[in-house]
Amino acid sequence: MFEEYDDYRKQIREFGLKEFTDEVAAKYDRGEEYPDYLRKKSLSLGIVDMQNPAKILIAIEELCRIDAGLGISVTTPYFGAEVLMLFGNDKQKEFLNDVYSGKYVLGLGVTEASGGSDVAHIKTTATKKGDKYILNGSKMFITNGAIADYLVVLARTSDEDKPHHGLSTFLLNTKLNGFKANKLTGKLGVRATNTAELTFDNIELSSEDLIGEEGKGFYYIMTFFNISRIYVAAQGLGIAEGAFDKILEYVKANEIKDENTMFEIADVATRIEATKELTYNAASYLFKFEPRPQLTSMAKAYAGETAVYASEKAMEILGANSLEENVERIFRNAKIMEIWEGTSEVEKLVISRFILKGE
Amino acid sequence: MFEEYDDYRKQIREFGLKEFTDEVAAKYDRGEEYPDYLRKKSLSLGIVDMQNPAKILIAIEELCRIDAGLGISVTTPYFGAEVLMLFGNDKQKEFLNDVYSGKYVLGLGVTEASGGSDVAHIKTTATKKGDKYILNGSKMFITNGAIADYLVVLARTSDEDKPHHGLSTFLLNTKLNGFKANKLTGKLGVRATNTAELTFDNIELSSEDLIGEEGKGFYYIMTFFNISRIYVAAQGLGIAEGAFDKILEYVKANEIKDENTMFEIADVATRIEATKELTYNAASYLFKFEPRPQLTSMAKAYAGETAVYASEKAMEILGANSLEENVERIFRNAKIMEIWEGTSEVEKLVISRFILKGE
Amino acid sequence: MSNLNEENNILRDTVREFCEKNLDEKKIEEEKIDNNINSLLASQGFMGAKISSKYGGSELDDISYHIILEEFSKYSPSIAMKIFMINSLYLPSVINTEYESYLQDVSSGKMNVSVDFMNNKYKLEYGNNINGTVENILNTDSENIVLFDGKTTIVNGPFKTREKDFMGFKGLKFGSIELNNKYNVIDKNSRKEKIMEDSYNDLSAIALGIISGAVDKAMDYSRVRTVFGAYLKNYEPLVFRLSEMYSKENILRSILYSNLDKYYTFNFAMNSIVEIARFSVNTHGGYGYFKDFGVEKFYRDAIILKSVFYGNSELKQLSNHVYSEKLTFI
Amino acid sequence: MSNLNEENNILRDTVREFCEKNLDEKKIEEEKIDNNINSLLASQGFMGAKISSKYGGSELDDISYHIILEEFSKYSPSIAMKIFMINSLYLPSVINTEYESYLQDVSSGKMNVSVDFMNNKYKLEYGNNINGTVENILNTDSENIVLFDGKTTIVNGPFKTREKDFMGFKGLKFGSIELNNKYNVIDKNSRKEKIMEDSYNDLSAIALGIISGAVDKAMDYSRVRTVFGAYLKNYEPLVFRLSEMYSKENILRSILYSNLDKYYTFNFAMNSIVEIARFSVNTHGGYGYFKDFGVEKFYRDAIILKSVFYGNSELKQLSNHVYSEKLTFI
Repeated sequence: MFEEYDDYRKQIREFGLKEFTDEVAAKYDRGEEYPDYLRKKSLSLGIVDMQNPAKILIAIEELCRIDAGLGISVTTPYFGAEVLMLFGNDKQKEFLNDVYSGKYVLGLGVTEASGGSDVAHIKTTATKKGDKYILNGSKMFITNGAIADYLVVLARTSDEDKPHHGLSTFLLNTKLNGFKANKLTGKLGVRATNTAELTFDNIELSSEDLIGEEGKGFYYIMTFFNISRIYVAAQGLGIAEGAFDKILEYVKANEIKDENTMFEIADVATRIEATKELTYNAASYLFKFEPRPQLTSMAKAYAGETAVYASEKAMEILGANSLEENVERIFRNAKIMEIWEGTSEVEKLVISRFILKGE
Repeated sequence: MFEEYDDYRKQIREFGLKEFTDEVAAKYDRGEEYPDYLRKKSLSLGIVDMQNPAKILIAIEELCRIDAGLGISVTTPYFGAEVLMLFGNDKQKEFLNDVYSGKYVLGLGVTEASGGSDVAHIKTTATKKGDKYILNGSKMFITNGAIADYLVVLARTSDEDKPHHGLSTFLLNTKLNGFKANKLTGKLGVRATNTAELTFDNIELSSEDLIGEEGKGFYYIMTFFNISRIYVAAQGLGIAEGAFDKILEYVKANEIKDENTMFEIADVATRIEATKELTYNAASYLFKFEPRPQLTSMAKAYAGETAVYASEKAMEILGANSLEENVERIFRNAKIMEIWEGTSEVEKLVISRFILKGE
Repeated sequence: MSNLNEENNILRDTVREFCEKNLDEKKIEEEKIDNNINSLLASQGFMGAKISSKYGGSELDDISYHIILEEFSKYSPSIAMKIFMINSLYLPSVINTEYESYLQDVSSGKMNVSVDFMNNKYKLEYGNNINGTVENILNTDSENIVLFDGKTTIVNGPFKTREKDFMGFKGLKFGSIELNNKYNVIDKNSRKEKIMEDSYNDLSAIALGIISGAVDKAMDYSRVRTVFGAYLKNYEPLVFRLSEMYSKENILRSILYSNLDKYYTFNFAMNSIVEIARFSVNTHGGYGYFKDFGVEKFYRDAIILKSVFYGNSELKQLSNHVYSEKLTFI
Repeated sequence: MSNLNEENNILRDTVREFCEKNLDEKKIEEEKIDNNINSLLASQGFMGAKISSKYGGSELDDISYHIILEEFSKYSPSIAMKIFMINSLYLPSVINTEYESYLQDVSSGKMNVSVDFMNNKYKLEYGNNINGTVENILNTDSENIVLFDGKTTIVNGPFKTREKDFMGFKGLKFGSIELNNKYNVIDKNSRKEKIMEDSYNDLSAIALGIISGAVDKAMDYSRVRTVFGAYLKNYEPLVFRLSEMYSKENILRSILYSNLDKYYTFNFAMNSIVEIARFSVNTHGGYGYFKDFGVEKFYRDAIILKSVFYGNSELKQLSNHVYSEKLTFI
């Protein structure tokens, strides 16, 4: 699948191998610093060809295979764009061009400190006042939070009986008064990515900042996650492949031939192959606008577990050699795959719900 | 994948549901009896369309989903045909028509008591004597052994330094003097299939019975297994799907909603989906004559484990209700999937060898 | 094992010798446990292992009882299940009721009994008589059975039974019983839940026997079987896994006999048993799939034990115990 | 725990109180263990836990030593690793050699030492001096180190070191040492293999502490965190898994302190540790990914412990032990 992009894949991999050297990866990992120059460099590759999501998928996979911290940093400044693309007004869609061109960094502000994956119960409010909305509240674990120029933000615009009603999405300019971002440090992995806690203190939003219709925010965000999850699956796949590269490199260099290690190689390889097929297959439905959310959730949950499994296996097989920074970094990067964009637990409920409904 | 056969799939499933009733499945399981009438009935469906291996694959999957004992019984009387098709002479190829038409039951005699998956070290000999070969030795765990009219048999025709040299394949008529089949009973599962221990006591074979060239038997058989493994993967896939059917049936009928069971459903479903994609993907390469043995071995090993995993989960989720004969039979049938046509262990060595060779 | 004394070891040897001398495990699987075997077991005091000496039982302590269950289970899980049903299920069902004197005939092997522990959802229609079907019950050849239906009830035979071929514990007759009998309430409360929870260690002992039997067979086989020109014991992945299973066997034995919290022991036993029995079959290759090798029975009995006795409700009990509170789940 | 007596329990409380009163686990991770902490540990006799009183050590028995390792590890695995290096690795390296008097300064916290246990494949060029690089060594701020290179060798500092940021046991300085020093052979045989095999239970104790810390954090969090309108402890799959992990923790503690065969205990510890630490991170959701919550460190230290100390050679040792023979593998 996606063989037609083999050339593009090669091109991306070459870029990654050239730019994501061990030194660069280590530097931004240690310093917890966002590599903005790599974002700019990468733009020339057409990584964000929104007309061609398959290319995005492949870019994510190949770049995360080399280093997930840098790979995600480079492919995530467009995070949230699908919300605007699908539900935004013409001006907002036009604005996206500035995101794609690299002028602006975008982000998505949904998760809150009290909620985790529980989107329906967010507490941030956008209270209507004349033709304005006054935004108050806070957000947690927001990728690009402290570097984004704009954020797609989910807030409560009215109280309804059902908590997932009454939510709306806005395009927030982070230069506005009342916006504060507190960069969070001390992450286990993907430390080159920027993560922040946000507070909104009486930020004045105009009605033009509203995305789509008022009260439909929950639906927009769920639609978005059903798309974005496939990219998380690709991150997980890439990390697993990167871990496997390290295993093979080590086994070949040290001429390891013992049968137990051969079995481990077969097990990891089989799991990665299954991850790849689950991911590509779910993506192919999604990309022809016939999404099958249970397949996407399967791919995401399985890929997350595969990333962790493969990286742990790399550590174990390499033994003391796993302490080498370029291997242990993979291990540290992998864990988040089971957590963000819906924990594996949430995915499993999605899967079983769809199955019991009768697909 | 293989969506173009959806109608055929439906047709096969209808046949299976009609013929493989719980009563029939239980009867042949309890009695360890081969259901020859089902073999004959099934012929009308074109299950053995050798021009169309995808149909064979689908038939195996769908029939094993309903009952593996009967499903394998009905789809295995052609076992070994590919050896003749690929390497046989014109007369032997012509003979295949009588197999496909149901006139003869075929089987494959490779495994020996001392060897298991170790094909190179078989001890059966076919000693050349004039223009005849004298066959002596024994075979173990031979599917169709006591019902086959003909068997493709592997025997040693010369002693060579390397044990996998000097082996040849023959087409053996089981009516010949010196042939004895001892039906083996007391199998854990797939009890409707026929399994036998064979002894060859000075059986006279003519040089016309030789398949292909003398000394190439090992290569022929390995080529065959690289094909037949995909069908074992389909058996495993079908069994897993059948087990999952029982889980869903039970969960729906009893309105079970607890979260732990929901997670189990998601896990089993994801593993089955991965199995399906691994199997179909490996098959699609194989069927366009671009076999990728490591993908086939992955599919086979993964499918075997999935069959066992899903059937164990069915037992556990159904609890005391799993004692119901139609559920526990699935459990008993599943185990062989990890054993025959190369144990999972052998597959893993194949996989790692191919990977380290650099695919 | 540090917690086992000389006496315990002698008992273990006694059971082992008894099995080897008197029992044919394949015959038991094929022909069921007969009166002959019942009498033999009774004569040695195994049948009434926990029953008071007042009723001719052996009145053994827990450790001794578990040694008996483990050793019988290793040889023939069906025998262990029979002893378990009498001592862990029937005994606490009838004790301190007017029917406890039945224990005399039970411990002497004269009376076959059964208890419905299969989480049956049968419906019993009470009247003067009891009518209805008890599905999936072991020991269909019983003279009386205990049922739980809100209350604890005893029903005397003779019964109209329908035997079924059953995949697990094949030494015991299995099937359904069509009730049209007199019944007596012996406790107006159901004793079932407490009985089941009290039997965790006993079930762990049976599991240990199955595990031990499966590991032994596989290790023995790995020492004699050659494939690809080497003994199985020369193959790393196989030996590593078998050694890890042997480790688990020893851990289970240690925590069972050192009387660790029964919830933990039971969880460990149930999480290990199927995987170990399965791998023992795998180790035997094609031979493992045939009953002649006496290893597939461990796999069958392992899944039955786990499926019937370990599920969501036992995990809930474990969780309540761990959290020291009665948890509610959404 | 049946095998632990009153004295053991007092020791456990002592260590716990010591940690809470004197140590800041986050500061240790960020700023490393300093001389202050060294002195504190020494003053309480922890530094020389197993060292003879002749050299100012506490000369503790195994159970007491393991309690110390477990409790420190639960609070700060780095401290436990430091104590382990001294008592399980350095002590048996220098004992009965002319350098055993070094133990005096070690137990008093005056001398930092290290032992190369990382399975380094470094090449040392011997001459009058020793030249070469020791890669990946913990405690780079040591005054002397023990190396194994066919022999057992001691090398005195000062050393030219290069520190590296290291993902595991962050309280200890880690990096490489450029040797250009005098060396002394203290035993013409390498003591490494025996030392490592003798340390199985000690490592299991460290693992137990990590497991216990990870499970505790997760269970505590499950009691206070709400999501989708309910406490985490009201979600079945999460609670079931945590309860099973708590079971494993208790099993490990039981078999460690009841002195079950160390091979089995070590295998169980190493097969449990990573999974449990990982699930503790998962339980904490996004928060688990940040060091502030003090749970991701268990995951990091868990994988390091397993990767460095448990691999094919340990599985071979287990197998040899189980099979009671030296197996050869194809």
